[in-house]
Amino acid sequence: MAMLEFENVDVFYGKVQALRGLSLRVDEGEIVALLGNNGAGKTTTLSTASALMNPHAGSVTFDGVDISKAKPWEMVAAGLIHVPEGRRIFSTLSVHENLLLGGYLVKDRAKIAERMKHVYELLPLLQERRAQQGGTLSGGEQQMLAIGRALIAGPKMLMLDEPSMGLAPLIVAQVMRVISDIREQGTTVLLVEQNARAALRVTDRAYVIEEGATTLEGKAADMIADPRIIDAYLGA
Amino acid sequence: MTIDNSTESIHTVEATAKKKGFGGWLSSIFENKYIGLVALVIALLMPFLIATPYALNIMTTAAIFVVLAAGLNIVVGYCGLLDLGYIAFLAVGAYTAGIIAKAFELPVLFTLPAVVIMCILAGLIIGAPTLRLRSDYLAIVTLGFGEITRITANNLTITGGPSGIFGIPGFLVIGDIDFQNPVIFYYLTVIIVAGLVLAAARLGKSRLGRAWKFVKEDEDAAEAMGIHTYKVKLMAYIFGAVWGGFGGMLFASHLTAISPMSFVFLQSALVLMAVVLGGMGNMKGVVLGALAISLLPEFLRDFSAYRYLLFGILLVVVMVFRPQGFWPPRGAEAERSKAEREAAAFANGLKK
Amino acid sequence: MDQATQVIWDGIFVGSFYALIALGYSMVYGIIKLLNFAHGDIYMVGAFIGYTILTSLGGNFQTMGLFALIVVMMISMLLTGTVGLVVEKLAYRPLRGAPRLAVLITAVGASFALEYGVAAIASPNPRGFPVRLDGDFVLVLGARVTIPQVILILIAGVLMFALDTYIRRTSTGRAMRAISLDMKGSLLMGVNVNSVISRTFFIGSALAGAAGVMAGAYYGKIDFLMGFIIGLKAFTAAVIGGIGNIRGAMLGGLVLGLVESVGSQLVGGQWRDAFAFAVLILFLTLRPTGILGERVTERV
Amino acid sequence: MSAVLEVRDLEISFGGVKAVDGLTFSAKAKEIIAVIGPNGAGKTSAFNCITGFYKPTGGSVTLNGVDITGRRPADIAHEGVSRTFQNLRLFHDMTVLDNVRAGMHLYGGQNFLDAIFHTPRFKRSEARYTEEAHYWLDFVGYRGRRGVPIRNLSYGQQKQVEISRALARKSELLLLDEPAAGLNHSEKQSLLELVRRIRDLGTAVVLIEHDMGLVMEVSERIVVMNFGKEIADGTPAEVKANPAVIEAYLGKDDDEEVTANGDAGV
Repeated sequence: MAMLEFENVDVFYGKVQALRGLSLRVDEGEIVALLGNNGAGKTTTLSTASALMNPHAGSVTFDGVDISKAKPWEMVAAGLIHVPEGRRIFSTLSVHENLLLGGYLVKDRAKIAERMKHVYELLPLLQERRAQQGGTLSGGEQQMLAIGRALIAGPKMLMLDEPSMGLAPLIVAQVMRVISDIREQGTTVLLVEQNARAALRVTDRAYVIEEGATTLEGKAADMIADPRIIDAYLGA
Repeated sequence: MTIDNSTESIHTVEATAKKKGFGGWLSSIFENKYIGLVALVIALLMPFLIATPYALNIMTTAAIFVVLAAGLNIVVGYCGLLDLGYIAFLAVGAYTAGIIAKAFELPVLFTLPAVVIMCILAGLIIGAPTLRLRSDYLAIVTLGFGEITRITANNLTITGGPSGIFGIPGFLVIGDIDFQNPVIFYYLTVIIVAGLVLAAARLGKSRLGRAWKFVKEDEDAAEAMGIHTYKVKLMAYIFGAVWGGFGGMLFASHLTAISPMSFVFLQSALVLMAVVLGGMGNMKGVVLGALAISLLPEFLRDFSAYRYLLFGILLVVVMVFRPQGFWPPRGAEAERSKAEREAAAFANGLKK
Repeated sequence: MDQATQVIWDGIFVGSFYALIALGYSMVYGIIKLLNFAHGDIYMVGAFIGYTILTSLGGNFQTMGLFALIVVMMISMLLTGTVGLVVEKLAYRPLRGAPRLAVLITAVGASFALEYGVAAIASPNPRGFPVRLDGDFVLVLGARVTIPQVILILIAGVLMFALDTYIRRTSTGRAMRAISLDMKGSLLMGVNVNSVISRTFFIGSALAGAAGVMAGAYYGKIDFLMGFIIGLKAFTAAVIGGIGNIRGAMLGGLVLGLVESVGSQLVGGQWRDAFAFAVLILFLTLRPTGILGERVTERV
Repeated sequence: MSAVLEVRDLEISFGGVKAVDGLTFSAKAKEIIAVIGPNGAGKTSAFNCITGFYKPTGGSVTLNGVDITGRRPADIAHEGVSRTFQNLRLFHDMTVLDNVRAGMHLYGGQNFLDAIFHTPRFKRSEARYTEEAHYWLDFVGYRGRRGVPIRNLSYGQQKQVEISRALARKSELLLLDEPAAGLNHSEKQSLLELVRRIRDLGTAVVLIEHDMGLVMEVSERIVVMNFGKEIADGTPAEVKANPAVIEAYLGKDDDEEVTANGDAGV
């Protein structure tokens, strides 16, 4: 069953068209990668799904519900959590407060406590740093915090925008591992990555976006061997 | 240059005319090269239509208001620096003219060099320390300077304290012609103001004027082009100050008496309103805005209690629905419309 | 010595007014970087609302003095808060994401509309406030300290303490801090940014409203322009403390009150306002981050 | 030929994090240098240091032997550095021609009195600005209208205008920050050719670019950055074969430590 579905979606920034009839589909339980160059429309796709932007044309549905006029907080409430590019950690808030903000819409305190415990288990370093200001964490730790924060919201689906950006290869591997773990636990994942190789290793399927539309789609295992992909995104 | 620009204006006028119907037709009239000249001729003919002392007084005041709006337009419209204490320059000009003319029993015209120098100094004093500040801080600081100027005038003996200066000598007497005669003074004011408006408009279309607009739009990009943004902003301030000073000189000799009450924040706000309503950056629009702000109250006497309330609401409404003013500079028609702002990056979720 | 303590006490008293108003300025600025020029006028509206309630409730109620005042203050806070909310919704929200210049001009317009709106409704002449708090005084270290002064300072203190706790401890407070750091990030946390901003305006305006009623009762006279200068001073206080910083606003209010009080003692009361602006300009040019503000490195 | 631009041990940190950490490279006249690296590697920070938007915390930048380290952007522009920005920094409310005229600000040729009185000097200089603006627009192959505000232009056209504006400066060094981002294939091809023609003007060109195909084809030397550090500097062929570069940026085929089922260890 489709969790997130884009059909012929157009999105504009002012007069600049960012998505041109983009279509894609992420099924429940899947982990899908979105590949493409800078400016191809990957981030716009995620922003449209999380309702930071609304499409001008086409339909976007999440969990069977049309979300083309939704508000961002409604998407969070519906369980679609977007971990943005650059992590957007609240720098002067403590790690713990950052996590609490992830649960902003969760009214049930017991649930928050339980998820908090889960996140601290999954990412023990956050527990060590819980009183520290978010901005003082290293890039990798901030990425973990961003993911942890998203988990407190209790996502049905997680969208991650370039989680490996600016991280050392070793840390990238750790982040990818955490993402795999999250998926193992039943959360659907949409992953935007510039590091195509790392992304294709952890995902089931992938789309390639060029100039605001998906141009290729396939199983990750096939894509990694596709000469067109190798040429454009993986390098020789 | 000439060939190219004329084709440009034809294109734009055509395009707007087609798109906007009546409004486009109206704006094509306004875009006409000779509209300024026509306006001047109308202004010069006015005394033949109404020459009551009351009407002349109001028209002279309106003309002085136009020069203030033109000066503030340099600062706010061209350079994008919000000055909420602009009236201080009117005060500096008026007091300089008044004090010197009275002390030396000189015709006010002869105080011109002193007025210009004092205004340049005032521009430097206010601008130099503050122009590196962020725009909103700058607004408040200029407001503070405006108030300090008024308070100072209110408390010094040389400025006559709260009662101000009165009995300022006339503007000039040549033989039998006393420029203080209301009709002659009106003509004098109109000519000086027209000259200053034209000069300001021409500045706006020069290298310096473009630099102001570059700074207004994107300071970083302007710096990268080799524009010393700080100096350029300071220049805008100084020009604005000098224009204000001219206004002050005319103001002092028009009224022959000045007091701190004339330089309250309300006045700064009214000048700003003229600039904003007319269309920041477009001299023609600003002149129209100034005339509207200064003359409308005369027609709306019955509503005088609500006058400023309406002005306030109008300011908000204009910013929300037509931030470029009623008559924006050519080529600034579309983008800052409400619809487009709404489309701006992550703006969704921030409205309604 | 007596004179010195008097000056200091006066400074603290006036400063606590400034602090109450500065809080609203600072909160709004901190969260959406909007210089709410109309904030001083909200304080004025508060005073007028208090005046209206007191006059309409009549003499018997007024004789209850302090009690009446506190009741009226609470009602005024609610109403003034609502006025702030409406101003935000009508004037500022449609301009979110618009250039700074446009927003500032809007704020000037809103300020105008409030001032002259009140002038049009309630007439531009000053009004005498029906309840006065002049009361007896006691000498503390040589300063004349009146009971109402002490009570007003206490009320201001309680309100500020409550606000500080609200911002530090509750989830809305946390959301406010988050928005001030990163609005987009907050949206992605599911924060309904608009409703939090509305709440901020409500709280800030309510505090200003409380200050308005207090000022009416203390000075005994209100007029439609009373918010202009005090708004500027509140902004100055906010800047001194570090704009956007709640505790900074309180500190800034007290510092400004003291500086003014001492300054006008030294150079004469007629320079009082000029003195405050000079302090503002000095701070903005020399230490724009204020006493408690943090230095931020801005990236291109 | 001696170098136009010399960057030595350039360093900049933000709040303790080194965005650029020891970058050294040089560019000669008529040379095209590419700076590549993952997002966040410090390329744009390096550009901002060179052009004065950031004050480097260490190292030096010299232009034709003149030390320009840490000077204001406008001063550096005066010395002969011109740049474009990653996210197009044009003056949106102004016309195409006015934007290109911005590049000519340093020509001078008129003062405010000339402007107020429309002296012959003023008219001459304005005519020259206009003529040259057209010249540079032609040079980059701009085909759109020129009297309209920037925001009516397509993205590709805006990119062209930004490059014309930078060229109008006639500076010896041109820094292009991701000139190909957002361009389609044919636009990229003309960009490639344009960069070469700019080089032929005698300008040293340094560009940041992600499009590897373009970079490999156009540049004479490539500087590779990762985590603020410079990991390689050489010809395209050398860089392609450099193991460190493959590891950090281009990626290699045989690192199997992360797999889809997540069972491989870290």
